[in-house]
Amino acid sequence: MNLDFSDEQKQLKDEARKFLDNESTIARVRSVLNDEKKSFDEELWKSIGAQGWLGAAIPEEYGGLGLGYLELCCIAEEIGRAIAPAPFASTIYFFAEALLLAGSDAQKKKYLPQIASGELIGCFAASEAPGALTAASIGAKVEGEKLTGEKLPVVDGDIAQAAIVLANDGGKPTLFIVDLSGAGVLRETLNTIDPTRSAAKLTFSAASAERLGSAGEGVELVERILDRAAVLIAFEQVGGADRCLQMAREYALARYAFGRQIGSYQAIKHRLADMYIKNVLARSNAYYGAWALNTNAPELPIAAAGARISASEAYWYAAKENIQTHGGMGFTWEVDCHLYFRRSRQLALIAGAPRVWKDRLVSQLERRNAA
Amino acid sequence: MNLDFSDEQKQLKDEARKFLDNESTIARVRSVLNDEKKSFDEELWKSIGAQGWLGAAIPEEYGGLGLGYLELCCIAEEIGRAIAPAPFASTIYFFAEALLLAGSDAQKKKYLPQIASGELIGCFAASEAPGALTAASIGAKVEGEKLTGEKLPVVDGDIAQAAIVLANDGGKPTLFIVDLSGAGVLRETLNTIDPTRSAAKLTFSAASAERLGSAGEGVELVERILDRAAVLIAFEQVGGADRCLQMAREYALARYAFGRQIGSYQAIKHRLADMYIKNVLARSNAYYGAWALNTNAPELPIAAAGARISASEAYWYAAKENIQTHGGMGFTWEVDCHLYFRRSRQLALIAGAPRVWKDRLVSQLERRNAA
Amino acid sequence: MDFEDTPEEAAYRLKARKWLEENAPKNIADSSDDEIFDLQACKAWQAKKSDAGYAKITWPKEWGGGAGTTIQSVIFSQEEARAGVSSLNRPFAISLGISLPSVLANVNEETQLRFAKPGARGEEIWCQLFSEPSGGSDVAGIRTRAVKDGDDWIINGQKIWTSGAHYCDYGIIITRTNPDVPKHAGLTMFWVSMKTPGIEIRPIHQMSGASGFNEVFFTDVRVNDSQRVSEVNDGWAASIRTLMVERASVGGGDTPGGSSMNVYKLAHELGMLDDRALREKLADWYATSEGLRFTGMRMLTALSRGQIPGPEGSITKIVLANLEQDMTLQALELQDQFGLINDSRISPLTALFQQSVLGAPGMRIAGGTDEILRNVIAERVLGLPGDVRVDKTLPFNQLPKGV
Amino acid sequence: MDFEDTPEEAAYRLKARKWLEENAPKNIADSSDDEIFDLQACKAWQAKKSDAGYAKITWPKEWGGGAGTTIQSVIFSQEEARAGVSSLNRPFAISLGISLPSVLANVNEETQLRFAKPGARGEEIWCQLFSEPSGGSDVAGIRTRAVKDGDDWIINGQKIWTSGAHYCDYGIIITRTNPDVPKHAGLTMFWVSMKTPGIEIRPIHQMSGASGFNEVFFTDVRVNDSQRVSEVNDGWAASIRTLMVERASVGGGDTPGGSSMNVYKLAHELGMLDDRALREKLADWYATSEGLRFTGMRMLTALSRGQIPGPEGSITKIVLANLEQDMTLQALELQDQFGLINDSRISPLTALFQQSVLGAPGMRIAGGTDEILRNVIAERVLGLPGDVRVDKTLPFNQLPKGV
Repeated sequence: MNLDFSDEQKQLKDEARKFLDNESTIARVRSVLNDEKKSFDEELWKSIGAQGWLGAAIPEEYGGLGLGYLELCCIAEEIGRAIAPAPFASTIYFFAEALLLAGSDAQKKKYLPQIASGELIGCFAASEAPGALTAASIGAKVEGEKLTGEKLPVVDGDIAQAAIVLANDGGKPTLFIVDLSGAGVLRETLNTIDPTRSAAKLTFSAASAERLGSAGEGVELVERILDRAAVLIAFEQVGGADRCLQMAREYALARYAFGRQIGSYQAIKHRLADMYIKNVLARSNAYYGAWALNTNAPELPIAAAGARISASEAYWYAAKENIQTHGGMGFTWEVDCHLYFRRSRQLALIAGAPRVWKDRLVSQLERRNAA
Repeated sequence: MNLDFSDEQKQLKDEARKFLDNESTIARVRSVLNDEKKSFDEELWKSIGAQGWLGAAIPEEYGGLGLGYLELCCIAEEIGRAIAPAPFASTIYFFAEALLLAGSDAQKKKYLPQIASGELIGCFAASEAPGALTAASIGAKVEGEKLTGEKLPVVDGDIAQAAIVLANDGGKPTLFIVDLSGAGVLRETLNTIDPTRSAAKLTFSAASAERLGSAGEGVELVERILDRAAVLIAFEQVGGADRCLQMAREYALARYAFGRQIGSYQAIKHRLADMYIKNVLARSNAYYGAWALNTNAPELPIAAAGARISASEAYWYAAKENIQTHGGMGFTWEVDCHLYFRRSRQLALIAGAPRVWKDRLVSQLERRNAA
Repeated sequence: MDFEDTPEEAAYRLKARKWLEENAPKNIADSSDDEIFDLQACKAWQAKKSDAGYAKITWPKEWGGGAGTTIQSVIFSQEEARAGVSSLNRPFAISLGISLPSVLANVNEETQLRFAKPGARGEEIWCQLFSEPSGGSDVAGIRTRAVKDGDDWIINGQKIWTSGAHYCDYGIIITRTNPDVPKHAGLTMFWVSMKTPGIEIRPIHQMSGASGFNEVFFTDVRVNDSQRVSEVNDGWAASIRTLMVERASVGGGDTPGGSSMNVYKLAHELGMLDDRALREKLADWYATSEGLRFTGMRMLTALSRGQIPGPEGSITKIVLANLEQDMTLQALELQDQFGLINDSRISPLTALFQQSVLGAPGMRIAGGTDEILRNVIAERVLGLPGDVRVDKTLPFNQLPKGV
Repeated sequence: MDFEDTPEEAAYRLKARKWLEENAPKNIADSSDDEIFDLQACKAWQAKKSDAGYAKITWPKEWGGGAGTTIQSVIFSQEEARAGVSSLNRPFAISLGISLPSVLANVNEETQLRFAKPGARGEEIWCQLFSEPSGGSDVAGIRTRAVKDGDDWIINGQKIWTSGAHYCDYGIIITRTNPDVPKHAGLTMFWVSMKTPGIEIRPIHQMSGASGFNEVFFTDVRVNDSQRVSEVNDGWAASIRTLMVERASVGGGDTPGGSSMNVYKLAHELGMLDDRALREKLADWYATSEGLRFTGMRMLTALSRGQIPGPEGSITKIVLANLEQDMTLQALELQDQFGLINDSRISPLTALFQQSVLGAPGMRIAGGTDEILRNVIAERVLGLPGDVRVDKTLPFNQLPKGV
């Protein structure tokens, strides 16, 4: 039995934490929060690139470190704990994963080294409206390699150089790579619940689009990308939830009411115990997801759904009860609780809401039981 | 604004409580629990009849007191608080209500005075299997006034003299009155989660059946009967939930741990506060149901659903957390907590599970919003 | 049982409705934001109501009130809502609901006459200066000091969570006048003009973007002993009365289903009403909202019968706040990725719930946290024993203190 | 990461599997009821395992153990489950898991040698006599007295929640030997033969119908001072070690989804798997069950690496018990009126969940209540301060007492 990270991986995680403690400070997060024009922290992004993290799971032949997904999970947890204001998920979990899954060798050679080196920010543009993606629900279409249509919300769509876009090609949902600096691309930054992570509406008018994978394979590829992203996001969520528990614990020890530490009251301590319980469950499910992602196991869809459901629940509970534990100060702008609360919503929604994943999980159980 | 019982009604309730404190003692409840052959307490049933309660909402012309439904709600709450081991619900909320709703004058004259006087125990036999009632799902059928088929579970089916039965008449769901002492009726007592309230499987083989209401009206009548019964059962649930809170409170005051009353610990006191909150919500919803039942208001379906959902939730929470508050003794046979726990399940299931009522409620909202 | 007025109530309602039809301003800008109002318009309307006996209806005429009953006051509020002018009451909610009643209950007749009428007429608005950063739920943990100086007292310290401090004329403040005795024993209450030198007001920026609360700093603020509202060192008893007023509420929405129907409408618009998972939740929310509404009606019934309402109203805020948090979470989820977007041009429905999801955490805290409210229900309603208290006997300045 | 054995573990597993194939009894009656077993068959199997080093694998050979590691013990359990003979361990679970280890950890070598081997072989079974009616969660609130009488002690009092007392040969008991000092300071531990005159055993009838727990009454029960397991008045430290064993667990089901898949099967059979309300709940239950299973695997990973598992296992029981209560509630509801029926002939699926719904309340209490477990997590894992204690300084006989 070996359901844990290796000593080397744990060391990587410790280093990542220390690095982000210094580089992704709350002051930096707030500089993005408070500046409407700022969509991410460019300096942080550069320093993350300099660490080599962007290429952690990219094979060496495409300019990455080729470490593997377990290492990427370790980094993701720390990114989440630090609520880093950077397009890590969009570029790595979505854009790079899409290329690794479906890209031709030429496409991988073109884009992956740019990602690994930090030159390219990528994004993922599948959504147009709430609800399931089907040929009928997708309005965007490509004709003669020209893309027309709208996509929103596209996380990091306002800062990315390139996007993976889902569009109909002759009525068949297909993925495309689109250069966002090219002609026919209009970007509009959106206000979202988490201003420390940007999102945009992208409008394409005959923008050049390069097919990724086969025609008609688009929806299936999106599902597979989401499975992979869900595991990595679960680690970000676990990191964030852990940080909330830590904050609540520190405050419960430092704050006094009626002459006692508030952490000595059962109302507080039992809530923190419940946070701990949910966080342990989420972490254990995330570890299983990491194994499935790393081995590309057939169990990946079930493992990803379990990890996402469990981590979303844990982060929601930890984020809201961290505020509650902080009392009046908890819901002010100046105290940091709301930053995690916002991020918990952002992460729970960007790859599809938990309610959708619950359905996916049971569908997978039905498939397994039918087999 | 007048959403409360009158002083006279409150006085009736007080008297009912005192009466049941003496007549429906826990010893009596346990005598039914512990005796497999005993389906109800006959002496209690007789004394309830002698109080005139069975005819509370039956018009005087049919031998009742003609008081009205608000008075019946007051009695129901006390029946529920006392977890009375008697076929009150089956006979009054279901059998009598079915007759009042759909009976011909002759039918009312034949049965209602027998009910009011306590001579007749009635029951209601609609269910055959889990799930919605439709012409296709109903196996029982009547041909030439002869009923054939199975019904289960039928609450009080083993002790009732007559049943209201839902069966297909030429393929159309229709209600019938069946004399259970007649030929072609086989009764089998079932083990249930609450042995203080009996249930049976009824098998009919060409039993004589008298039509109640019009042919094809059966399912609609069942729904209307359920709406009315749901309000009255909600009062039983509110009474039971209140009793659980009272028990938990008394124990929390009397029991010491670590040198303090356990009621001084937030884990206990906040749970009891939550019980109180749910009980208040349930009571308020039940009052609205009482108004709608009493005035036969068009809001009755929504009011009944709200009352049933709220009261089922309150009783479940109060019953299970009453056990938890009692600690180790709480889950023993000798302490009374489990009697209320059992009854909470019985009442939540006999008129359709809360999940079904939640659906009904939203369907009613859709109907209202479409109008 | 019914939902009708008594004949007397019906007559009062008719009279009020008629008066409102003739006098109420039309086309009030309807903002759902409690912080948005036109102060001068509000004051003008309040004065007009006072002249007609409709401002602070339960107060005597000589105080600018209406010499009426609580139920009349409720009826008038309902009619104001019907006439679309409820938002004009916003600046006076705390002034007339909490602060001024606390003052008037504790001062002599001369002072009562000085302050009651201008308050009722909206000419003078009062704020409440109770909470402190280090206090929180432990309201008696007051650190703001008042030190005697001849006939005056000098106040130094900081108050927090003061609604409307920036437009208020007066405030009621609780201070520590003796730190050498246990904490409930060394408190004194004063009234203070918000224009007094040494008072500085800073708005608090909330996570929801709202900023109706303020911090109020006191630096050598001088008040005369005649401004003392309680006996020296006996301010706690007076403040307890105020807190009881604040924490009680006759509540629940006025429309069937309350805000659960907003989620219903969202689901309808999204074509998701067939989702049984949502239907079960909607039914729960609807039943809970209705439970609160009918609980409010039961309280009104007691008032209508001339009785004192029971303790059931104590459940309102905790239920509402948690319901709101649960509903808004699900409302965002229903919209999947679109739930992210906080932009009413692109997704008006989302933006509505986005605001609520950011506001709900504060609802669970402001005006009594969930935990304090459960304590109150358990102790005052159910009669359970209080927690072990280490702070009732030690002198205040010897109590352990944290952040 | 993987789920594989190390080469050493694989070799051990292979050997164990082979031994079980050759030696394990076939066709053990498979009852899901923990209280049903054939005591003689269990004892025979236990002795056979001991001879082969598979009984109490972590104990030394001279104690009848296997001189092995904890991970080997886990592997053997897995193989026993695979071979279908796990139920044969039932009578020894507490004896070898809690009672006897507590005794052996506190006695001299001679006594160790006297008791270890017969215990490991299942020839002598031990029960635990700790809980008392007035104690409950407050385990140290022991009222059973032991009074010195020459070389003997005379025990009077009542114990409760003793599993298997009726078939046990020995018990470990904690008694109060000095009521004039604070309660943790006056306790002493003994071992006692269950055949000693003055011991009376009465089964406790539970609401679920089960009766595996007993009350054990002590009337002038005489034990020799040589049966003392702790120093006089120093029994609390020894008992704490026992409780820690009892409350920890390496748990979670062994199959994906655990008992959530029973509800899945029920819904499948009822044709209700399309119900999205159920699907959301199923997904939550499945993810929670899996979270526990993987938490257990993380604990095993630590053991496999020769490390001490972290505190994560402390979440297992509270999560399982509440999950069970929630699932069984919903499972009954799914069946509508049929959920009432507790009759396996008519409704086999219902009867299964009926039993569980009646058993779940006990799961939340037995072996540490939800509340105590949350305290333990908060205080021991998160390092939060304990509650204010009024019982640590007062002499035991001056503490307020209730029912």
